[in-house]
Amino acid sequence: MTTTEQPVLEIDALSLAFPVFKGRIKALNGVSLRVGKGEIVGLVGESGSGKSVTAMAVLRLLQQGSFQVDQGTVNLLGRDVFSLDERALLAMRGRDVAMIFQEPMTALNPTRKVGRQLADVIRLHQPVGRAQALVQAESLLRDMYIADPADVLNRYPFELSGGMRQRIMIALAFSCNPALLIADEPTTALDVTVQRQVLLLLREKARERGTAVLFITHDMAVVSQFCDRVYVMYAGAVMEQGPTAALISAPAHPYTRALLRGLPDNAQPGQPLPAIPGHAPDLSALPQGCPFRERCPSADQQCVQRPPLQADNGDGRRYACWHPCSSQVTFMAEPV
Amino acid sequence: MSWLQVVRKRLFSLVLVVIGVSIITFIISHMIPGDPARLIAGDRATDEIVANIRARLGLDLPLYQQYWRYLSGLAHGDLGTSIRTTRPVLDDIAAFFPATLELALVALLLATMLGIPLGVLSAVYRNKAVDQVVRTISVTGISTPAFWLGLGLIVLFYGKLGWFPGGGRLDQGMAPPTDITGLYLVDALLTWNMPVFFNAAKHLVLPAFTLGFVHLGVVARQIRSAMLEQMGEDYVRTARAFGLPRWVVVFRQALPNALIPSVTVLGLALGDLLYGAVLTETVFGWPGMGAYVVDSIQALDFPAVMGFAVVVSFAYVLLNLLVDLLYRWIDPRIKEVG
Amino acid sequence: MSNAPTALSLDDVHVRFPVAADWRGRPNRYAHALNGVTLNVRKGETLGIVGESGCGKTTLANLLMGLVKPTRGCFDRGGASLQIVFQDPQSSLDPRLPVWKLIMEPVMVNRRSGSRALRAQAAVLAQQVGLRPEHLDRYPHEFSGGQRQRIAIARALSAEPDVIVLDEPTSALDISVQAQILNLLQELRAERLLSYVLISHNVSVVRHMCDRVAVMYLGQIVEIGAALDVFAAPAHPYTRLLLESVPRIGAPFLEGVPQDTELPGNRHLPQGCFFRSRCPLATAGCELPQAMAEAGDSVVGHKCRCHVRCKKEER
Amino acid sequence: ATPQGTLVIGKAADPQTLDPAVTIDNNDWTVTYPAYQRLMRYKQVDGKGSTEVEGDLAESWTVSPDNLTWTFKLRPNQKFADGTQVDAEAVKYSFERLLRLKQGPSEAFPSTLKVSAVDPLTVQFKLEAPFAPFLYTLANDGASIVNPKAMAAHGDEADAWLSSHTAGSGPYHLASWRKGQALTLEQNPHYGGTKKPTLEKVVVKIVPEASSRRLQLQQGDLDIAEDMPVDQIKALKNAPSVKVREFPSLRVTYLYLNNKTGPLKNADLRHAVVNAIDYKGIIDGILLGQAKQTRGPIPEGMWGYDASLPLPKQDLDAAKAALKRSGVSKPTLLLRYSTRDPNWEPIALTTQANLAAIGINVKLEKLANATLRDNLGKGDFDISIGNWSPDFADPYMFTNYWFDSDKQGLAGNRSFYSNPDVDTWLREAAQLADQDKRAELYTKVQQQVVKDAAYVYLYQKNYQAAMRENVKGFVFNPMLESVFNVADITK
Amino acid sequence: MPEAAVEATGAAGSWRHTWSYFLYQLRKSPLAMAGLAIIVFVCAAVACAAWIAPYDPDAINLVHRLQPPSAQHWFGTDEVGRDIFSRVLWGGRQSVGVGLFVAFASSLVGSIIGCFSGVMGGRLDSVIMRIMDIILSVPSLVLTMALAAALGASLFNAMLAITLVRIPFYVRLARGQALTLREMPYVKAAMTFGAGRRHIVSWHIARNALSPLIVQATLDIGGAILMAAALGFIGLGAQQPTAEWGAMVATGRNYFLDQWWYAVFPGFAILITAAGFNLLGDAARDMLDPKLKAR
Ligand SMILES: Nc1ncnc2c1ncn2[C@@H]1O[C@H](COP(=O)(O)OP(=O)(O)OP(=O)(O)O)[C@@H](O)[C@H]1O
Ligand SMILES: Nc1ncnc2c1ncn2[C@@H]1O[C@H](COP(=O)(O)OP(=O)(O)OP(=O)(O)O)[C@@H](O)[C@H]1O
Ligand SMILES: [Mg+2]
Ligand SMILES: [Mg+2]
Repeated sequence: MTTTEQPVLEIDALSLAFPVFKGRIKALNGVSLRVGKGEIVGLVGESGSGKSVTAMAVLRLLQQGSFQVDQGTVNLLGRDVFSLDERALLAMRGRDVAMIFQEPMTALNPTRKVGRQLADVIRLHQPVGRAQALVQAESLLRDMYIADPADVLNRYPFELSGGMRQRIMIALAFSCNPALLIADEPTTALDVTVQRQVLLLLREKARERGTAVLFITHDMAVVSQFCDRVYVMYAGAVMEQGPTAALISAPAHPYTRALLRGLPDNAQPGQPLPAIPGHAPDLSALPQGCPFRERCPSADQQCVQRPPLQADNGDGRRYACWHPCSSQVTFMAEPV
Repeated sequence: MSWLQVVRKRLFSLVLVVIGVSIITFIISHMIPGDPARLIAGDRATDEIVANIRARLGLDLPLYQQYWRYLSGLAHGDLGTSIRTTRPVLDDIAAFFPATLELALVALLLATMLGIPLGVLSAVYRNKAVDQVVRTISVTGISTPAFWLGLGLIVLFYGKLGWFPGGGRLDQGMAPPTDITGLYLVDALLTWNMPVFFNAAKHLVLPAFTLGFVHLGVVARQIRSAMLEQMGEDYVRTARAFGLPRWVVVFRQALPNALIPSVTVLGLALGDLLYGAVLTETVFGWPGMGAYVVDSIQALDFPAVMGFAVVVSFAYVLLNLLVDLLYRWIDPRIKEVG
Repeated sequence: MSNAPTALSLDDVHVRFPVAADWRGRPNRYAHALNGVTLNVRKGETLGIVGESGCGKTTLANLLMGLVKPTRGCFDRGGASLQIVFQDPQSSLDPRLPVWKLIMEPVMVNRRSGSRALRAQAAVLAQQVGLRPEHLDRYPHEFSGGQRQRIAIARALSAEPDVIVLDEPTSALDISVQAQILNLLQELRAERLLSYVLISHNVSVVRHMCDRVAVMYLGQIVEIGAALDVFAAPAHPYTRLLLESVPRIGAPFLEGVPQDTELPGNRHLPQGCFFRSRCPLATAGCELPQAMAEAGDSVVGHKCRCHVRCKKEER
Repeated sequence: ATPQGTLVIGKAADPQTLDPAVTIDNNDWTVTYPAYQRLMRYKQVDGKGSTEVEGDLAESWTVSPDNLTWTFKLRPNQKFADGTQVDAEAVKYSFERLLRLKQGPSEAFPSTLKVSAVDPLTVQFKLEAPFAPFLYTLANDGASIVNPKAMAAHGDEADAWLSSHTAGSGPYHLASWRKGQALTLEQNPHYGGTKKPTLEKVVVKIVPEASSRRLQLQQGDLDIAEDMPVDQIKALKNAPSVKVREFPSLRVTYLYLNNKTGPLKNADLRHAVVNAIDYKGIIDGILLGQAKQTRGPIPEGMWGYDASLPLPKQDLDAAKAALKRSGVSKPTLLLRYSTRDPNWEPIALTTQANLAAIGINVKLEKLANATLRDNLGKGDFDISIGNWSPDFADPYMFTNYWFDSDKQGLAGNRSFYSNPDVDTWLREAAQLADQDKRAELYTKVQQQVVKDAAYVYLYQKNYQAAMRENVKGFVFNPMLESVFNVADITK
Repeated sequence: MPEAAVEATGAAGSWRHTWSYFLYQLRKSPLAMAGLAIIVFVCAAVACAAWIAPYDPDAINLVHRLQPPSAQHWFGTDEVGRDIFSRVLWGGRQSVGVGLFVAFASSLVGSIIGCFSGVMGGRLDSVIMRIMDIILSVPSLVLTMALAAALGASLFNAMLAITLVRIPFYVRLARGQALTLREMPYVKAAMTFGAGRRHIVSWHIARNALSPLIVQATLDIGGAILMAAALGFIGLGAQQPTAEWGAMVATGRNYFLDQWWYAVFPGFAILITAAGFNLLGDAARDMLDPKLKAR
């Protein structure tokens, strides 16, 4: 991965909060992230760590007035998202950047036929007539390995299975050949057998068209099999980043490490799992310094100071920790 | 369920409701103290005359027999004879109903045409000045006593300004249009009688506004909350994420879906309008069922009151059926259930 | 373990739900949620049940808890007392009750003893599941998901059950909390000699926790056996497909051609083997209903529902 | 503005029924009276209505010496609206129908009345007992002559049909009735009366709100506004192009005191009430002076009126004294009323306040009119308010009805007054033909009942009609409130 | 659901929490504040009528009838010379009282029936619901009028009539709540403990169904005031000399052309009061409805 090239997406030290009843929820606390051209980047983290907020911030989809940006910038294809005007932003959405969401059930308009929804988006960004748009939509669906696209176009979303709906969302996303696709937990609601098919599809199409993907999930295993590079988030901040294989096989941040060790896949059946004590911090009352401090086995005085996202030597990895783990932990899958 | 089954189920419950309504109104109207026979007979009537009248009306029979007579009449579409006017109740209602219906429909039209955009605006600009203004209007509508508003409008627009007529459905000397539906506006259009159309429309303005204003509040409130709900849905986020402009999202995506739950509410509200007309009618001297039923209650005219209740309940259930069918038609999801 | 006494047994249990009715309200279409489940739960064991969405796992749990009645077949509780922990800790706790009442609810339903004694008991339970005494008077919304699940577990424990049914106990939780809860469950089982019926679609969790597993497909158990045997050598083609699809850390990148996969519906049950339409091994004989039989690897207690993969038994 | 040749009368409510044998309501008579003719009619004297009667359909009549047989000669060439001749059979038919239906109006006629057609233009009535006011009752709306042919055309439905149509020989007939909106009367082309009416059409427009009626009158959308409250009248008096006409009427307003049950059984307590009422305040304050105080039961303008009776007036000392005499301490009286007449409520409030001043507590109860009637009939009240206007021009209406112990209750004696002497005098007067002798008896009756404080006599209200200035020829007849002599009116 | 989201709905938790959340929301919404201010103002004025009112509301004075508003009579006088300002103040007791009573009584009775029906289910449930359907399909104003007429004209009877007519709404609402709650996992859980209906209703359903019912009741107060006024307007309601807003407007309408103040002031009082309760109810509903929560 060359870093000299202009990245598709670059988020720099983004901090963002939601003012609510009794205080502010600091959802993002200095997130920095970049997605290069054609790259598949994973964003993992536990629930509430700010993954979706990051994604939504990129497209400025958060409800206006409900949030405050404290600092940082989002740079999309070389343009500053927060200073774009409404029209330019609308033009970018869907054409340059597409997004798919977790719940395929609700992400499509329940009372509009699939074909019309696809045509709506196609016509929005391309100067074609409705009939032409429907033809495009049909071939798009065929591309997504949907057996009977003409029939599917004529159906309502609720008449389709979850996997099918997610394929349609993917078709929608690729309809204008975007440079970046943000996929917010696209397979969490799906069954494993279906998930596998959807992931295969997503990967194939992204590679085929050179689309960069920001893939959000909380499933480490999916990341390990799907992404080129990975960012690990915790409490609204990036804890660690790096190429997938390296990061998974030798996590530097205690949090990443603990997370991986706590997975039942990596443990002896029946034996206690090395769990992380405690629970995620309250975002409206974040402690000083490293947010993981209170649950970290190697925390000490220095951790009251917030660690910067520092570079490791050479292999493109960075982590935000004063006391990174050095030892190599190898996670191996048992043979099936 | 196919729509045929829905219809069948509804018709079945229609019978139940009509019987139930007739029982309730029968009991209540017979609880009202006072002797209608004496009322007809007049001040100085002798007991003999009163007894004679009572016998003619069947009021001397035991209650259950009276009810049975009523019910068997009902089965033949006979609502009995009005005590007060000595005419068949059905005829009386047929004479008054179109006026009420016309008023209610125009008010409904007014309320929805204004209420929907207001509700949408209010939802889109939630908690902004627009929202506050719309909500103030809608709360004022809901909280205004219709009879009071009507009085004020008459004094202002008829008494002081003379812009609108002060009552009735048509000017004196203007012949009503050929009776096709009983709705003057529709009949005038059908017979292409423009002077009558405009005159009837002019007469409708004040009462329809009075009635519609209250309803407007209900509509705007309902649309606002349905819109807010829809705008929070994921598909709206999807639409925005793919670059659909805000107003396209609002009107093409969210509004149709917000209308679906609102249809039920608004359909039921038409029922409310029908009897909400009662007060408005008294104020405007609108020749509808409102004044008729108020007078009937005061005169202990049981058959008339019961007839009114039965007819309106009937209309109400029928309306519900229509709303149900409409609902199935506009919401593709319904068909899937089952 | 394999010869421990039976705590619960189900014999050819069917459950169907009416989903549509005619105008007189008589049901005329059904969802066939369970279609002949035969199962034993032994004392002290952890039985895992895996399967994809809609295959009837929750229905099975509800059946065990007596929330639904079998439409056919019989279910023998054999005197064991059961408790359940639900998937979503948020909605399985009444938001308007304080923690100690939540925990003691199963007891208070049946017995009116002094609230002080109950509170004391609640404090003990809370401590066992890792809650602090000052939590007792708080309300569920003040807790994190993991803590709520602890409350739910404490509640299940308060009635001192023999068997706890765990319906996806960790799938609403974060990975970092999942481990805590799984550990807690393990500890409690050791302490209290409990049996668990662990229902999950997460194969790793089942593999980690269970002695035996049953794989469900469309309301039937298609394979059952000791966890090691089933995971190491899945017999039924469906089990294989399932295990292959599970993403795993350290495994190579996904490969293959995406296909249009459809899960079967349960409104109209297929003829013969339920898996036939998706099965790579489908051959003649699959159009007949399949019976459970010893799997081909001759391990005791490893059975599956596939005539291709089973030892031919003379019937 | 209203069209030339059309008179538009604004009324508060639709008629209930137009069947003259059924209606007892002046509100209905507005339509029925001009649509039918009767044997007798009220006279006009010097352009003023009078309570005396003259022949209408009857050209002449004779009565047998025993006052039992009345024979009428009909005027020839009188025709119903469909052109049919009015003959003796029609008269017979109408009266037999009236007596057969036995509805309210039949009450004015002896139930044993026999009618026979002697020849086409001669009709004979036979009474079983002498009935002094008989001739007068024939001018009553109930005595309208109905077209038997028109009725026959509707077979079994005839009675129902007649409730919304007219079948008479009067100057006008009902052309259309839009319920709740308007009734249109058109000229009877065959009308055989002496004077041809000039108005082509009479429209009775239903405008329930008094203020709307007033506005419409002011704007010229109505020619006559009926049934206006005093305050609106007062305002209309200053309105341009509107003329308010006032006439002394025979409609009296009075309080019923329950003589039979409850605290007011005690005559002294009744006297206390009579003396406590602020008569002047009621007339000036509530009626704005548009009424005349009455002295006793028979109002001024009706023969038999006794000008020598003292005018009742508020005398709190006398009232307190009477209260003391009664020996009742702190009585509580139930005053029931309805809002049939808008003045009743203020009167009730005034009464309550007046009686409170002498230490009598009054509880007010406003009822639906129908319910109030029921209570009146049962004597279930202490005080109530009523209006009374005569059906025929005879003091009988005010005396026999009010005081005969046979007529207790709704029939007329609403105070449940009972005095054997008074009964004797009243019954004697009803049988006599000699008016002077009757007047004498009625004076005796009046003096006695005032002494007994049977009722509280309040006032006779002026009849007020507000009309456009260009409406000419209106003559008010005290017997015919709400009836307009449309045949004579021009505009 | 992450904690923050729970907090944002305020739908869960202790009453104290709900209350403080309510106040927080109130402060954010000017309309809700206006509603609260109106209610406080009206209630205070009405409660202190005895001290504020310059005249005896029932004292008649035929000489000073129908006086326009002036320094002596702020709102003028009526047709028997009573002070309208005093009568509006005292009349509020009836009107506001009716509103509160009706909302309280109908929601209480309706919820009990509804919960019962929903929890029992089966035959009984369908019978109850059928009856409610029937009552609902009778025109409510007519039913109220007829009932009030049948019971006899008095404010109490009018109140009773309105209450009776409104009960089915609450039955439906409460039954819906009961049915929803019955499906909640925590109720399912209670069933697995062998909990009986009594336990389930008293522990889970009653507590959780309360908030939406309270919101509905608040919204209804305004409606009940209007309904009572309408009855007073038709002449079924408070008895003279007791002041009541609707009846005042009814009498006042006879004088509307020349003595506008007679009908205007009591009518305005109805409007303002009903609006106050509607605004507050709206605010309460908005914040309790999780579907409307900020996203
Ligand atoms: N509109 C909002 N108002 C208030 N708080 C919000 C809002 N949106 C998100 N948050 C809060 O911001 C934090 C981060 O939320 P986010 O949705 O990004 O989490 P996530 O990492 O996507 O979690 P999950 O895996 O559950 O989707 C959470 O604590 C959430 O409650
Ligand atoms: N009450 C019910 N009425 C109708 N159908 C039902 C009902 N409960 C369950 N079902 C149906 O039964 C089938 C099995 O449902 P169940 O909830 O047991 O699946 P599951 O395996 O728990 O799925 P998941 O993994 O999604 O929780 C589903 O198809 C569902 O639609
Ligand atoms: Mg998320
Ligand atoms: Mg489940």
